[in-house]
Amino acid sequence: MQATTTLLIDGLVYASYLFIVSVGLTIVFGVMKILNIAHGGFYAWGAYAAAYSIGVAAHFGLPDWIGFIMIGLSSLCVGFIFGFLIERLILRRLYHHEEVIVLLATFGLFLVLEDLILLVFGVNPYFAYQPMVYLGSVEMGGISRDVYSLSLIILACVVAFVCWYILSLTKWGKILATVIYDREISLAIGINVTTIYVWTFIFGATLGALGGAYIAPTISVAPGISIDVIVLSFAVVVIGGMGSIPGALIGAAMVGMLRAFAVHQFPELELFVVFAVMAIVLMIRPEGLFAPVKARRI
Amino acid sequence: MNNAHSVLRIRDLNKSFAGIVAAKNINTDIKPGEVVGIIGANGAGKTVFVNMITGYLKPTSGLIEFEGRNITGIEPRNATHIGVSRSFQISQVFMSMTVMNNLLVAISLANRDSCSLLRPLNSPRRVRECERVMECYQLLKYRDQVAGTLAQGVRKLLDIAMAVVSKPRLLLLDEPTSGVSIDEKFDLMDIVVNALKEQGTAVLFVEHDMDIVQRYVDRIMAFYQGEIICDAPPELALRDAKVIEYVLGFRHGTEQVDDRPKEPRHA
Amino acid sequence: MKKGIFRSGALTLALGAFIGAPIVTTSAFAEETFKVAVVSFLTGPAAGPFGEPGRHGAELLIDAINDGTMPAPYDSVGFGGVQIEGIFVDESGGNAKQVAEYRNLIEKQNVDAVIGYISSGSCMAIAPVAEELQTLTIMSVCGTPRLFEGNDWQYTFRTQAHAVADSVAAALYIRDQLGDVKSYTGINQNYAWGQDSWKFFDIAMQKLTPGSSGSDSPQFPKIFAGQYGTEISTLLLEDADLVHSSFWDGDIEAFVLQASVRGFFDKKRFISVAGASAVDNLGKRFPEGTVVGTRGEYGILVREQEGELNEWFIDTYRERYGVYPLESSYQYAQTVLALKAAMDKAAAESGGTPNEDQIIAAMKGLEFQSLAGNVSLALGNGHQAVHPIGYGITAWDEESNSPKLVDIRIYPTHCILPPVNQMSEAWLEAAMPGADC
Amino acid sequence: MIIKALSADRTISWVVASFAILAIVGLMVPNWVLNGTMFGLARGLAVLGLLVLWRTGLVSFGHALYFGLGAYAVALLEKYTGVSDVFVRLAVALATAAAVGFMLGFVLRNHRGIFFAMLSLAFSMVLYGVLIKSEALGSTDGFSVSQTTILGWQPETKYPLFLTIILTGVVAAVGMQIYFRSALGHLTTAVRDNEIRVEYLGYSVAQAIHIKYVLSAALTGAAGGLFAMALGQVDPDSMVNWTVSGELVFISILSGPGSVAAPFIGAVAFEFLRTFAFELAPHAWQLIVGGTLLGIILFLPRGLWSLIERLPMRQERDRE
Repeated sequence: MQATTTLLIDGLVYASYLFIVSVGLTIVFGVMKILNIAHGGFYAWGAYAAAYSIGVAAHFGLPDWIGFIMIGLSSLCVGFIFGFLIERLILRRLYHHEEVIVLLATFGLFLVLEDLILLVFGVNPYFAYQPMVYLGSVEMGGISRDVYSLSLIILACVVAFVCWYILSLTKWGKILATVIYDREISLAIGINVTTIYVWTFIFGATLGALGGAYIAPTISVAPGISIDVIVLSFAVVVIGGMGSIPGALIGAAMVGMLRAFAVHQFPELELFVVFAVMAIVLMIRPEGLFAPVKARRI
Repeated sequence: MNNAHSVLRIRDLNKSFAGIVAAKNINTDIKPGEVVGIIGANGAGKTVFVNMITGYLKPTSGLIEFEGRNITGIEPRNATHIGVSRSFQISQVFMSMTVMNNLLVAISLANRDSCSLLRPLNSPRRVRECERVMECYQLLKYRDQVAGTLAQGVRKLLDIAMAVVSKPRLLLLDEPTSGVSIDEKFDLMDIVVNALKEQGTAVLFVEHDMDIVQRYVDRIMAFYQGEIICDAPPELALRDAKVIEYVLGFRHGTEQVDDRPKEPRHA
Repeated sequence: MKKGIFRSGALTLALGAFIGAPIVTTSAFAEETFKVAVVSFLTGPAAGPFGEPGRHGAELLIDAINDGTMPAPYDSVGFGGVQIEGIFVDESGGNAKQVAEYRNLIEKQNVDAVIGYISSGSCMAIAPVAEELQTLTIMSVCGTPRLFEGNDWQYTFRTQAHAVADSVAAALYIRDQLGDVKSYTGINQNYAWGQDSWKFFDIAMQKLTPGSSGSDSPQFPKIFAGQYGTEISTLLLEDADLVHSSFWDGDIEAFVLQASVRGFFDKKRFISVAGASAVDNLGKRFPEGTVVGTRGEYGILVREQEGELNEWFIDTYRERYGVYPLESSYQYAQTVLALKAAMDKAAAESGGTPNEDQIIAAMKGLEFQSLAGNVSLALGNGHQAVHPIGYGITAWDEESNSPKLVDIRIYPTHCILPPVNQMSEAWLEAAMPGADC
Repeated sequence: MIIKALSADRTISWVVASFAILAIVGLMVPNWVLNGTMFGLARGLAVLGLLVLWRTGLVSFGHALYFGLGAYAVALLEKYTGVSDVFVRLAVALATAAAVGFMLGFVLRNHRGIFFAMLSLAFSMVLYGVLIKSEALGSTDGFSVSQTTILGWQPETKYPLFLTIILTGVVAAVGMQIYFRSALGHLTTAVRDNEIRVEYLGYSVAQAIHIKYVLSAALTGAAGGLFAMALGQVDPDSMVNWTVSGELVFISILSGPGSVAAPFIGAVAFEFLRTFAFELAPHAWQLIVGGTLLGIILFLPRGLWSLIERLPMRQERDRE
């Protein structure tokens, strides 16, 4: 019983983390049809910016809770600056290319973002534990948990709610739905697709940066942190269905639970299960478990 | 084998998509060398009919026999093997290859000698055959032009030429003149029909332009809501009351306005 | 000296135009200096806690010896009279990249010897290539005993005792200092070092504290995984009193931070075999009462120890880099000292500038004084070092506002390592004959 | 007769001649150049494998699977049977990759575009997940690969291995050139251009893709095996992780699809570029690679080879 509870909570925490990281990826794919490897770069930049600014805040003796503001500010800055620049300067020139070629372009971007981190932040790891320490721990299911990790679940819920709200209940959501459905039709009926793309990409980038920034206090922020993350979030997005937000939710839950189960029961299968599930889903239902099936036009 | 005189024999063919009936109790026979025109308004089930014969769609029920052999639900490539070919409403050619290479690929596949690895695609024998086809379809002057840069009419011709190199006994042409300018339409059809007459191929073609239909077909099948409402020689069919009401409407005699997209969206 | 079939003739064909220029430049080979590549992690999670301090340790000693400013017995100028030119190379990027880089160092950059290497993975991968390219290579930090057991390398040496010593010393310390451990589990990285550390620790515990029982499901996360939430949960769920870990690099710091927030260290005794760097780097965040080792007489363990060499090292290091030398600083410095001792010896014997064979001959079975203790290359046919290893318990020194180790115990070599010509695992399984400690 | 027919093809004679020159140059260069060239040519072979798929319009983002399989086949063969003969090693690497490719081909032949890329990625990450976590397969460390022997003879230098790689490269390049110009080979472009038409011409697209996939897997597996022999080490992060797949795709974009020689030129250029970049700017290496990738996609969509094609002596039809 205790083991089950622990497993569930571990899985949920990890799933929340994965959801926050991958939801931006899925939104960008849904709207712009770009499977964005550079999302990993946003994640890493978010983590570094947060760790750095939290460190600076601590250096000046500011209280620990300032860290949360730093996390928010870092993800917004990274998301807006990189999201805007990359969409405007690079992706815009690539919209007429095949999806796979754009995927490769984002791989190039990913590499560039990785090395920019080395050049800007150096090679040494950063620690930004203040927010995690600030929230302390709580007894759950017989073992103690850090509240910070549990707060990931809440953050994931907030992110999911915001996405749902924007897409379902606002004018923006309706416009987005049209753009997702057919780019040319949206252009024809006077929707400014260019603006939509910029904002979508900034939104996605901000979410990626938020994932990195929020996780930063619990890890040592070091070069290369995004290499494993990006491929895991690919798995999440692909399992749920590329472009589907509920899909990302389910995908994250599946991967999170599977991984927690594996670590507890069969540690050597930890990575294997995730990608095996990804492969199986792609074999059976390439569009993912939750993507709407589109008829192929000929 | 009492139907040996029919190339194609169709009995009680039905097709429905999620409750919408696209083909309903279709019965017909096509004789060798016969040229049959299929007419009907958009959505009448013409293309569905063609797609079923060549195996792109599987009928819900019914029988399709080709030269006495049941080909219901056959794979398109197997249909080609046994002698049923087709062209497309939107020409399906290899856009990045030259006209010559388009035809060479088609010829090598038709001759089923594509597995010979040592022989280059443009082996002298294939090239000779290819040139003969190009001459026949008046494509020689476009020989080294990339297909993507061809004018609509030429591309249509190439599309049809590629379909006939396998020397089919039955050829289905889905709107051979759609997207072709008015002046080119008759030239195109002249080339095609003359070429096919030589081979004695039975042709089934979907067409909107009644002038074309009248001029080239032996027989007309008129479709309405998935059903054949008339199956008769052109002079009779075009005077048929149902055909006039449901197919020709008041537009008979005027130019067709084709409102469908000319090009696939994502070619 | 190098084995390339090499002619600076007309290389204008095909590739020639592309790579011709550098070939000509590398042909100018200077004999006066001895070129030594120092390999350590300069990027990635291991750079801060291990790579950079290690590099600094080597750099400091090479400079001091070249200038002749070290205290006795290393006060002579140069290495056997030769100046060493150190070039510093990154160890990150995986074993395959390291092997490629190693070949490049020897064959392109004409390096005379290579020292360093922190990860056991790198060491295992490099040794066969060192043999193939016949280049003196001295490992500084890596710990897997497999390096010399079952292999008879001619060109590879290691100035650091291997994981068996760390593990046995850990078990001895637990027996002597903690006494009451009934059960234990572990979290170790999923490669040679982590796997070996746990295996030997487990056997040593069974032999030394027969009343205790080891876990059958210890955790082996991937190296540099960075997030240990789920692993911490599993460890907390286990009944074990004590958790063993051979984590090093950024992983130990991340683990300690994540675990301490969850009160892990209040519930479990924790023994960290190689985590001393984190004690300095995390300061007050590192939990007090943790058993910590430095894999030798290095770093925080000997910070208060007297002795001319040690004091000189700590002072000069702090003066130059502004921080205390960490364990890897000592380990890399120790390798430089071994090279100095061997080259001096070889120079004395040959009466001139020693060549590679003479240095290797002098290196075999070498005994030398390190910064805070003595080291002898006694195992592995004279290629593998033995030296004492100590553990202590972390505490906070209010006075100096810095961490320190208390209850330090240092175990002599015969207690923690098998005698010559015995395989570690067999020796451990036989309850460590000859080690009455 | 056959030889005469083959030598009539200009690409083939050029490829054979350049590799022959390279084999002679190999006798005269220092070891590091020999090594770099071996790594480059081995990678080039893998990229040639990707090129087969690329001409069909498919981009595999998981070819590290076959590269890694080839490399690990060599390492495990030695570990469990002690065999170190170059031909056995090469054959085992190639066969392992081809066999796995054949099985996975049944699934992958039904996928296109981004789904093909993602499914390949998933398969390669499954192998990565298995390797990284299992001690018997070396986990993160991998294995050392001992020096290669040739029919029981242990050569003193790397040159015989270099020659083997050259020979494999020549055979593969010439074989692929013959394949590409055959009717079956032109089907690659045909399938990319229009699958429906291929089906209606009477050929199974799935089968065509399957054949190409197995070919591609076999080439990449052989490449992995040769690479492991040249390097003397295998490990999951530098042979199986997704970044390796990305690197291979990067080289194929760099080289361009224009010729069977392009992958080798691209890969060798990449290898030496990397060697120098690591020395000069170790922290900006990925920046250079990533920037180049972007630049090529934006400004040189048909790769380095298109620069060669533009030379006045090679004025061929070029549609872009």
